[in-house]
Amino acid sequence: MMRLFSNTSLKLLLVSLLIQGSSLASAQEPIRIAFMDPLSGTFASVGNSGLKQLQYAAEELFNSRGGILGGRMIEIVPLDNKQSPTETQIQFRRAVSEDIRIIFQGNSSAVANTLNSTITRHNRRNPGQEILQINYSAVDPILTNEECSFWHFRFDAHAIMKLNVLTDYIAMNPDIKKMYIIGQDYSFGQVVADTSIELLREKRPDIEIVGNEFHPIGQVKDFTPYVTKIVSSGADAVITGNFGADMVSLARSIIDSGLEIPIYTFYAAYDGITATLGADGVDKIRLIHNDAGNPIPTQERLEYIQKFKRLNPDNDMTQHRITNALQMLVKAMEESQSTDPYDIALALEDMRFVNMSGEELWMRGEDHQIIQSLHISVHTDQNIVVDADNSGFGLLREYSVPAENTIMDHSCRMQRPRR
Amino acid sequence: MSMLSLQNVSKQFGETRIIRDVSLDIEPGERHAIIGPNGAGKSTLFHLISGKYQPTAGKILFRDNEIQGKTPFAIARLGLARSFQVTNIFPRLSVFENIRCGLLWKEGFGYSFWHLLGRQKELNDKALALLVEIGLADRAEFPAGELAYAQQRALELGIAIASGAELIMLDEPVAGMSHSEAENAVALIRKITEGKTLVMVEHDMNIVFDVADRISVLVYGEIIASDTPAAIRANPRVQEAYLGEVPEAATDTSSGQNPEGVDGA
Amino acid sequence: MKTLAKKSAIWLAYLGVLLGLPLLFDSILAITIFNQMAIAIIFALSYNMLLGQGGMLSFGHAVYFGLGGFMAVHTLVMIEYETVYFSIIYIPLIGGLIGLLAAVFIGSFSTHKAGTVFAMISLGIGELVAASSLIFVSFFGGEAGVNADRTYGPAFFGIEFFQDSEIYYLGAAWVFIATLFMYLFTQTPAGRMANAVRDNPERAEFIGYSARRVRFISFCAAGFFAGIAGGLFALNYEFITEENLNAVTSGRVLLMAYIGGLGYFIGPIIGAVILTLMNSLLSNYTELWMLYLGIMFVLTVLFLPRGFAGFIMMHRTAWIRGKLGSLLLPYLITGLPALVFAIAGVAMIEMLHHEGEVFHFLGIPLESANLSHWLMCTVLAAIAYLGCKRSLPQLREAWESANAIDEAGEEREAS
Amino acid sequence: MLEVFIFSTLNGLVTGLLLFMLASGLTLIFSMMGVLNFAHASFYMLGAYFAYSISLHLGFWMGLIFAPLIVGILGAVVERFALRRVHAHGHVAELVFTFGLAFLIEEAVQFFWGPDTKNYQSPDILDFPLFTLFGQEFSAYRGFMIAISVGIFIGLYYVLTRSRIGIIIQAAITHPHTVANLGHNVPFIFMGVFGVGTALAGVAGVIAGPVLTTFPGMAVVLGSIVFVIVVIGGLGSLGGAFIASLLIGLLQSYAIASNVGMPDLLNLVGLEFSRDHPLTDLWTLTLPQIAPILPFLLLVLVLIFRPTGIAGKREQ
Repeated sequence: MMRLFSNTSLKLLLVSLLIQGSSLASAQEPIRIAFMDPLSGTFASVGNSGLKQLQYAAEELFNSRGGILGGRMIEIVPLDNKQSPTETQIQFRRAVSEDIRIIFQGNSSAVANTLNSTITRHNRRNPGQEILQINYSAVDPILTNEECSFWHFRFDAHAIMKLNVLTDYIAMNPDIKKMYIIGQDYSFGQVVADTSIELLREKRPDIEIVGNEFHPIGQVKDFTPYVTKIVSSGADAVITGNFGADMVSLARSIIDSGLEIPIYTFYAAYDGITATLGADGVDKIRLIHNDAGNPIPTQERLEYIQKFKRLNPDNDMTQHRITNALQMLVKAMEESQSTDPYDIALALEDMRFVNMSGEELWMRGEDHQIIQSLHISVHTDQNIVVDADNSGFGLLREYSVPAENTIMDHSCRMQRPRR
Repeated sequence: MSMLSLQNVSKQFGETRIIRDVSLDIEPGERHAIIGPNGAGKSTLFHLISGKYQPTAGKILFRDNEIQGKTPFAIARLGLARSFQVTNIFPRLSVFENIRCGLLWKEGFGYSFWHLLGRQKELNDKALALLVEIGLADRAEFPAGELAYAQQRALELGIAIASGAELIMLDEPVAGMSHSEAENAVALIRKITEGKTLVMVEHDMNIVFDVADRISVLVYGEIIASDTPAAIRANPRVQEAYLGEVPEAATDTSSGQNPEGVDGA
Repeated sequence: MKTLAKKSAIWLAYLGVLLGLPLLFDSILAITIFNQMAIAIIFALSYNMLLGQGGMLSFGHAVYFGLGGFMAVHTLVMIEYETVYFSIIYIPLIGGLIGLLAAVFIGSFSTHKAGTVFAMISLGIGELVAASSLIFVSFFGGEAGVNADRTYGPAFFGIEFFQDSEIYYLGAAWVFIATLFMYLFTQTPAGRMANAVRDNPERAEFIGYSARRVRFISFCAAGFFAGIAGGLFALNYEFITEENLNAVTSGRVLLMAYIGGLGYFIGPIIGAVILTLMNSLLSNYTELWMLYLGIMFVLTVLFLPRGFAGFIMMHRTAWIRGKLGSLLLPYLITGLPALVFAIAGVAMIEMLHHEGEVFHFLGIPLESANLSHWLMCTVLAAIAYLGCKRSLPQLREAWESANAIDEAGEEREAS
Repeated sequence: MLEVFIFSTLNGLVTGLLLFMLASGLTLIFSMMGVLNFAHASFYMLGAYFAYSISLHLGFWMGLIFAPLIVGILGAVVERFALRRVHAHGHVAELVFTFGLAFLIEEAVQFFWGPDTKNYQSPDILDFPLFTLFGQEFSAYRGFMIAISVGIFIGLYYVLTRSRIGIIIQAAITHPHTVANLGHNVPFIFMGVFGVGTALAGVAGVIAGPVLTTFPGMAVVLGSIVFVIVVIGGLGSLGGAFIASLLIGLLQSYAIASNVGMPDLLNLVGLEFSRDHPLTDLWTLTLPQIAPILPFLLLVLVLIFRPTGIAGKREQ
């Protein structure tokens, strides 16, 4: 092992250490975009799946069609942040070191927040060397509210927007009288709990919140004791923001206890979760998400997904917003005829773009929050054209909200740099 | 004033009475040996005096200070040093460091983290002098754990002496040595305990009768006799107690003396 | 006095390396890695005060690092809002004092015993603090941590610490000071008695020292220096999160100290450098770097129980006797096949990992579906293994002849 | 309220017995070799993963038989070729080695099975509610888990106290030299005990995998808790480990089921704090919130006030 290190890595180390940030843009030089997400460790599968989707989008939509800005290719540079805020700092400096000016990042709001404040500081201290943050998935509301930044663009609806739609949907179901909220004890879990309670009180004052529980992330061995509480509370439905193993364990425990109630959630599909829930979860798990699942709205997108599947049989096209983000980014570059983050940012503001599903997306200029339609889908094996985890199960759309109905106010007071 | 005085000391482990009502006075400058068959409680008695165990009953006075119930380090600070049945040194420190550590408390360094040992010329000279005395000067930089057995025992003695103790207690100082090694060890013991009080446990009767001024015989936790070597030799109770026993044979740990298992091994 | 001059030379060289590194490698990435190393070196050295010098195996040393770091970040925030106002160069000291405070409190009950009991208490405390850090959001900032900006304090001789390279020199100064003081600590009565207590706590008691008190002092010192490392972390990254005081960080520092070599003062420095390089560079070439790290760690424990420093120190006798050269050839003869074996092994692991795709390993395209690639690697590994095994006795022989001691004492004194 | 109590007790029992299956092996190994096996929970995880792979082809029951066997053999190999070697360097080196092994096994599991959650299912034959109480089902599989755990406990007790091999093992723990002098192969006994201990962990993994989800973090989640149990129970004491397992299982279960917290406590004494108070996190703490860290709190308290644990005699 050490042998490998002293051989390949040392050479590469020397090269990378000696690289100076002095590359001048030339027509043929690729446009380098960093993809910074966990590529090793526990969360690697999510990160690697995202990386493949971004690489596919760049290759399929642009590079194979002659590149952009008059023939320049897009090069995706994977940077492994191990889903750790500390490691993100280190990888950010690597990106700076290699003169990369655009960073895609999505997993974990903690990482996104860190990156956001790091980039803000960096850009203030290094005028002319600015970096742009393309957040394709982190949903912490503060990123486009209190902590909004000129250099940050979000291509996913934030948690409160999603919950707004989700509670609308719940409110339409007269059978639900008692709601149980359970989540991981950290900021996202707390946002989900507080917002759900507030919105449900507004929309359906008759719904009783019979439980509001927090448990530590990744520490719970067995969710059965929690399920016991859910059962004894007589809840008709559950809202949870859990992800990963905590999501699977919770759902499995609820299903195992024989409780026949819907579970409303955010992250209960793909990356092994759909396969693990399998037949047990059918018609019980409902997700709020953007970019319509089954039925796929357009032939163009279906073909796009199917080609990806052919190239990556073990991966799914889980996050179409990655493609949206890259398309809008390229559009901004083409419009401004520039790769400078400042010019790109200006072009992205208030951009309207029709994506592959035929939905119109709007990047609101005031807070850099994408506005697009949102959907609620159910975990099932009926009418599934594009499944998840090759399991035959997938997401079927039940309810959609057009973009204009998802708009919410924001509290962003953006500080715009002057040039 | 006696150097060490045990007054009706008893020790029980659960139901087992290891030491029964032992009283003993040791005068300053005396060389006192404690003998007895295996399992008599000799090591336990040592542990009681040095503070490893607390007596169940009775008083232990060291230079008129009551020391029963005190911690080993507090007793050591009063000027009582001991060696162990099993070699007990600091194996990964150098021989020189072993001796220097022994000197530290007496020389008033305490827990200081502001003195640099390399700068303490007086301390280092003392340590070197002691090394010469115990014959290990040429091994000064060796890790103590790499020394030969007899040398380790000599080093252990050296550590005990270094602490400047008035009373030195040796637990089987020549156990496991060859005849010539034992002779050297005895000579060393004589030399470095000059003018101090010595209490020793030893199975080798030749050495005991050679070194000791007075001998106490411990049998089943009781002292059945305490007298000069000549008187002990003539004592019929002692002869009875030792009948069938081969005192020299016992060199390793015997049961009952160390109920919690051997430490530091 | 000769030794004093020799020692001063070593320290001057150390200072020279610290100051000269950024002149040789001045990319932002290089500076980033050096900063990481600086933090890791202090942290690993402080851990060695516990385990290497004091014999206390801790599974929760990150607590002091993290608490120091959190307080340092909060101090930076206070400087920003001018609640307090002083130059940020003293921030690591704040971290150190908090680390010390925490160590005084926790050490007061945890240093009673060494060994398993101490290890378990440290594990329990570590888990407790890590869990609490997620619950007490107002101080620890939840999983997102706490942010600050280091540029608000008064400038230090015109330096405002905008860039990481400026922080590097500040860090280098702190590393030098901390290393020096930690070294000097080993030369004091308290430091020496820590070794003695590690070796034989009972004996230490019988020469007048309370083993518990000795451990407590080492423990506090270790907490203090861990806190300094935490403060430096806060300065470098301008943020800190709970991951910096949880079990992963505690485990990493154990790895660093152990792989580097316990008991040798320089060991943790070596370990910190190796692990930092692996962590920040190897991970860019393979997703499996953690697996390799695990393999390396286990192999180190099995075959190099005294770590890399111990391996280097093994050659001291041969070096003194001027016979190091005679080992070179045997090392090459055994080392080369070992290297080939390792490369072939890694190639196979990577092939397994990259199932169904072509990847480049040392510039050679490999594919798991291609049987001949497997065959090639297997044959290579087998040949290398045999070569290694065949030449090992020769190496051992050479080793013994180089280390054969005619008169042991003589050799030792020559040093 | 009653149904919560009953189900919490049952849940606590399931968890506690599962923990005991791990703790018993760990305790046996500790008694023998004096080393706490940090990687013990990793063998539990391996049990789950092996069983998952076997169950894909041969079904759950074959997994239950063969996975623990494989894990046991693996454990014996680790003891024979690695731990015995490290033993010469002392307890700290052993502890550090098992720590590294735990790290390595987690990475290896991710390497061979990937980082995702695995769809390891309980057998269909046990896929029915054993009984329904107050509208809540208690699955037959959980009943099966209790039965297996209790069965193993009884079996272990019987083997250790009644059988010849058990007596030799007990003797080898306290007097290894004497046993060796009697002509028994003590290193082989050690290897066997390590193998059996890890196989027990394997069994726990096999039966826990379908319920507690099979993913690479499962060892970490359980590992430190098992440590806590062994220490609280008293190092080396099987009886203590049994009590501590149930104690921790029930404690956590009840804590989660409870609804009390600091606000209730403060109301009781008539205090109230606003949400803006700097210590608001403390004033709003609830018992279910801290349930998973209670074992560690207990550990620290026990170690401070009774370092030998509930039933421990042996001092380190």
